[in-house]
Amino acid sequence: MKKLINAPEDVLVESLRGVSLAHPELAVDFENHVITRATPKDQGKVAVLSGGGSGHEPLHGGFVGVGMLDAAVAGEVFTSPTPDKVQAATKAIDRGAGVLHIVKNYTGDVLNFEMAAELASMEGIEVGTVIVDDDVAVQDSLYTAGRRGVGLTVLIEKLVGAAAEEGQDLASVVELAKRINGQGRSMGMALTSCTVPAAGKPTFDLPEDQMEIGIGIHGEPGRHREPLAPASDIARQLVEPILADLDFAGPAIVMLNGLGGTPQIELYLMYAEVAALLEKAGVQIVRNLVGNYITSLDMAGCSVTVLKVDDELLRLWDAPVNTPGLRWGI
Amino acid sequence: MKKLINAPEDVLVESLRGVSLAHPELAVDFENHVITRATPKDQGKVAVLSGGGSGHEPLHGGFVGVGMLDAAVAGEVFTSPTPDKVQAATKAIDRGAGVLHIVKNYTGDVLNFEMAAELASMEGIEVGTVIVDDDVAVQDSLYTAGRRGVGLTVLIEKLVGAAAEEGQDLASVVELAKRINGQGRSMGMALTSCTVPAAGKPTFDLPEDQMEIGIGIHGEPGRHREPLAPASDIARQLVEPILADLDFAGPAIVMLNGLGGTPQIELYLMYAEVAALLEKAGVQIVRNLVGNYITSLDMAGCSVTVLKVDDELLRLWDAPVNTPGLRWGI
Amino acid sequence: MTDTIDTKSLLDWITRYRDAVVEKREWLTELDSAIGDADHGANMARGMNAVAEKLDATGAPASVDELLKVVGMTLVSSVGGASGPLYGTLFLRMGMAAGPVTELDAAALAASLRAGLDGIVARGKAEAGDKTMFDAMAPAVDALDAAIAGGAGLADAARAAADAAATGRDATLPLVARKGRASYLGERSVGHLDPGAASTAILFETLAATIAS
Amino acid sequence: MTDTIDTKSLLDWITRYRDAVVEKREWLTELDSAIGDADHGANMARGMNAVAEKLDATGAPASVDELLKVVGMTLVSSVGGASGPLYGTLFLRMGMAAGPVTELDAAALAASLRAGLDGIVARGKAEAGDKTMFDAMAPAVDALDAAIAGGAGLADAARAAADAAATGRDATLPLVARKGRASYLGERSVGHLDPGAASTAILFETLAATIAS
Ligand SMILES: Nc1ncnc2c1ncn2[C@@H]1O[C@H](COP(=O)(O)OP(=O)(O)O)[C@@H](O)[C@H]1O
Ligand SMILES: Nc1ncnc2c1ncn2[C@@H]1O[C@H](COP(=O)(O)OP(=O)(O)O)[C@@H](O)[C@H]1O
Ligand SMILES: [Mg+2]
Ligand SMILES: [Mg+2]
Ligand SMILES: [Mg+2]
Ligand SMILES: [Mg+2]
Repeated sequence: MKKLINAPEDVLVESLRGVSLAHPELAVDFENHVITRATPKDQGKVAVLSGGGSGHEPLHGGFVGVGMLDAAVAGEVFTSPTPDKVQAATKAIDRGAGVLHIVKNYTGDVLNFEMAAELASMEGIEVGTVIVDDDVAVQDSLYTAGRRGVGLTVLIEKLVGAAAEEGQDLASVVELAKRINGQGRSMGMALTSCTVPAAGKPTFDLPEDQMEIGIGIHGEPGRHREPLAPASDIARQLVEPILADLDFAGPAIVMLNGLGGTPQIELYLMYAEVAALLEKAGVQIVRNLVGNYITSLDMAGCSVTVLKVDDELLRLWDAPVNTPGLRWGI
Repeated sequence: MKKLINAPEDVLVESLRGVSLAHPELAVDFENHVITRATPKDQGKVAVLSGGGSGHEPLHGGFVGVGMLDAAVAGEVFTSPTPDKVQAATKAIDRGAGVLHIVKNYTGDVLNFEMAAELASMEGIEVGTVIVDDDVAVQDSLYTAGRRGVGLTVLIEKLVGAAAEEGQDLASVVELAKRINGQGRSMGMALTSCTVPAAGKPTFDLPEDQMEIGIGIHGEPGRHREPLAPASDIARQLVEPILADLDFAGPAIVMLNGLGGTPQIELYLMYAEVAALLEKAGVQIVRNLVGNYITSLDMAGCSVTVLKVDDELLRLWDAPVNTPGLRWGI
Repeated sequence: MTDTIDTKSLLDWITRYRDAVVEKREWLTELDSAIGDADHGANMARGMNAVAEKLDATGAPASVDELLKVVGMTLVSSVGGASGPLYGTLFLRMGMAAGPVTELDAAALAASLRAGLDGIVARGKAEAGDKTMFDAMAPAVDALDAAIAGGAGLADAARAAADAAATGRDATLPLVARKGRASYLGERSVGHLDPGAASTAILFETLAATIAS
Repeated sequence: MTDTIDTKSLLDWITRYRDAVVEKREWLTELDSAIGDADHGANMARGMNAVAEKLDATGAPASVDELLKVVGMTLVSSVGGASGPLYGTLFLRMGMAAGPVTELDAAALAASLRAGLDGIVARGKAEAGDKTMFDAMAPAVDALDAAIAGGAGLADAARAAADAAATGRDATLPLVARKGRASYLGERSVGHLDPGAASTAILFETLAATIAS
């Protein structure tokens, strides 16, 4: 395992130490592994919290700041944070108007955040929850834990963060989050496995001439494995299932996301392929992100997220945001 | 070779296509492989240009925009652009006040930019040049081509871009660039080789238990190879040669840069190690960057850049910048 | 060996379970690598080590419900992932059902475990055959009930439960996962043991061993 | 075979050189992998292919200086890296020295090459023993001069130059690089041929072959 780390068990806290040193505008609670804004938002505004296993940086800690999250709770690598820590963060950021939990749809995340919400409401904090499940690689059926939450999480955090910042109440913010979740979809692929520090070796073997289509962000297996293909073919395999799942004709925000080990030159190349396919299908890309936003440690590969937008969502997207991972208008 | 590409020979142009589609605020000249601002700066201001081989993204194209570069010229992967293309870009961005060329110190870059400057001055465009040579891994002596230009390039592009934006004349901007170059140093290391698309295989072999200290950004060999070590030890090996080369006591800007294949969680962890060592040596880190800014394709590893600053440089650093790779205050 | 299990023995059980999951952590993680995300061993070891540390630091409570509550709360706040809330809920509900006593007879132990199992179902919505820890735990609790109804002593009942848990674990091999991370695999989950069922079988095995000793 | 080289023969030389670097591109890149950045073969092949395309598209100029200028300009604008400006300068200066003629005799060819070599030195500041293309080119031009001074015909002089270039290339093996990318390696550059010296030896070998044919 080749990583810039000391002991595997210290990765989370030592990385948080770097976050804390690099970003004076953020505050880090090392006991609970929580990143908050150093200056809380005004009393009376809904606070927005997200969290999950670590290893997906900049998600979620890199999206804490004005216009986006109020707190991010970091679990161990690929392991949901525990309810007490989510509850501590919830309490820390509540400004009297309730707290939205943005939860990616994995059994562990859902259960831990559910318990945290129970704990918070026992203390009189109103909690709303949105479960993000945008990954079309997994069938949403009675026979699975449902679709996984992946790239759309980034877009929801931005849009809902903007709505909370402008003072929308908890019910509206929850409704907005659910609406966005309903109109966005993602699909990813891997060229290589990731290596979990504690495991010390790649989670799966992917031969030099193979790729995995429909990969999750924890090295979970995808839809299938097949021979390495040109970017144009990969783009097609990512875009088609998204378009098959939902009609995206019209304006959309598109994210071409890197999984951590893929350089920007390749991401731009992929974006060109994906954008061309989407435009051909009548999707009008009005905003985009190309880069590493929700990663899977050192995995090489990428994912595509498409979100149908209207003027209201576009306005929220363009609203100022100032976080380590996304910043504009400020 | 596992890459999100089509044919190796098309990587540069196809990636530029993605840049062009993703960034309406930029304009791409596909014939000359030049990225410029879609809206040029005001007449009478110095224009700032940089460029070099591709594969270091976001450098340089990702730093084109208000407050930073006016143009970036992209060569083939790891190969300096040719003089005619640099000259075309120079001509395109000149606003009557001359153009600064920011050139990394490699024989190829130096020679091609030198010829470009000759061509430009034949057309009556005033060109100033700064050669960036901050890499302490290489001895600057009569017996080498001099120190390589690496991480400091990013900082120079930001600071000098701000000075040009506020209307400083070419002589001042050149002098400023040279002054900054004199007071910044970098050092890098690699966990893995990079793979040049046209070569199709890793440039060098680095066994699973070895790392290369003092690597360049083109997969050039470093100072030496040694067994993989903990982050704290790696940090020491990067920081010590920098401090040995120049007295950095006092305020500084520090960049902990990823080489393309190393995830953010590791970069923050390394930043914590590096910051602790620097602070102990009396360096007061007043600003920082932690992320992928000047990469080496898919290489895993990192580099440290330290720049001594005064109030004037700090003011220029904090000035608004709006580029794909660096953005604040706008 | 008596026909009740007191707080001290429950503590012994917890300790044995800790030792066993720490010893078998790599196997549990191997199982989770095949159909999950390669952390079940690490999760359970981290959780049970936290439980042991907690009990060491604060001393073991004297009453059954307090002890089980500490175990449950510590698991909830140290494991994360799916298994943290589920195992945590098991112990929390067991404690609530047991009440402020210092020992449990066979029937009370069975009722307590039944309550814990119900808690897991309430949280995770697993049904029989979904290829989860439920598929080892439900047969174990059923076997405990049946043995007691048939007049068996605590030791024999616990042994029956452990055997049923092991059988239930093995029966997950051919199942298609329908809950948790393994469900993403669909048919590809066939042919692998469920890691949570495996850790549950260990839980009942150590219970039987504790009572037998 | 005459004792001058005309534009048509120069074009033949250029074509032979293109064919040879394309054929040997992998070897040149191998050499550059060891002490550089693994692109010298790709650079030279890209450049000479561009030259061939350019001459195909626009037709070869009739005068020596125009032909060499097109070659030089095309190399400058298609290669990049260190070798682009250096080889480009070689041909540009050769053309300037040759002037608007349609053939060169031995002395004129030697003078033209000398001017090109001087141009390379003016650009790259290489000295003898720095382990660069200079170390193959300077002995070749010297040998050409010496052969002519000794009364040799063009063919024999060109052959002497090619042999001297090859000897110069081989002599770069034990040198420590002091210019270009290989200089970063210091002592570690010893034991490897310089890629630019290797492509220069090919340049003179194809010149000799052209004149001999
Ligand atoms: N909904 C559920 N109900 C009951 N048990 C479940 C459920 N989801 C998952 N599990 C159990 O949890 C185990 C996985 O635990 P673990 O690996 O620690 O958590 P995670 O899946 O979050 O990584 C599975 O093997 C399964 O037995
Ligand atoms: N200053 C110099 N003077 C003469 N030749 C040089 C100089 N620097 C480099 N070279 C030559 O250039 C060759 C490398 O060319 P190439 O690999 O195409 O460019 P780059 O080094 O930019 O990748 C070297 O082998 C050497 O012969
Ligand atoms: Mg997990
Ligand atoms: Mg090169
Ligand atoms: Mg797991
Ligand atoms: Mg080279």
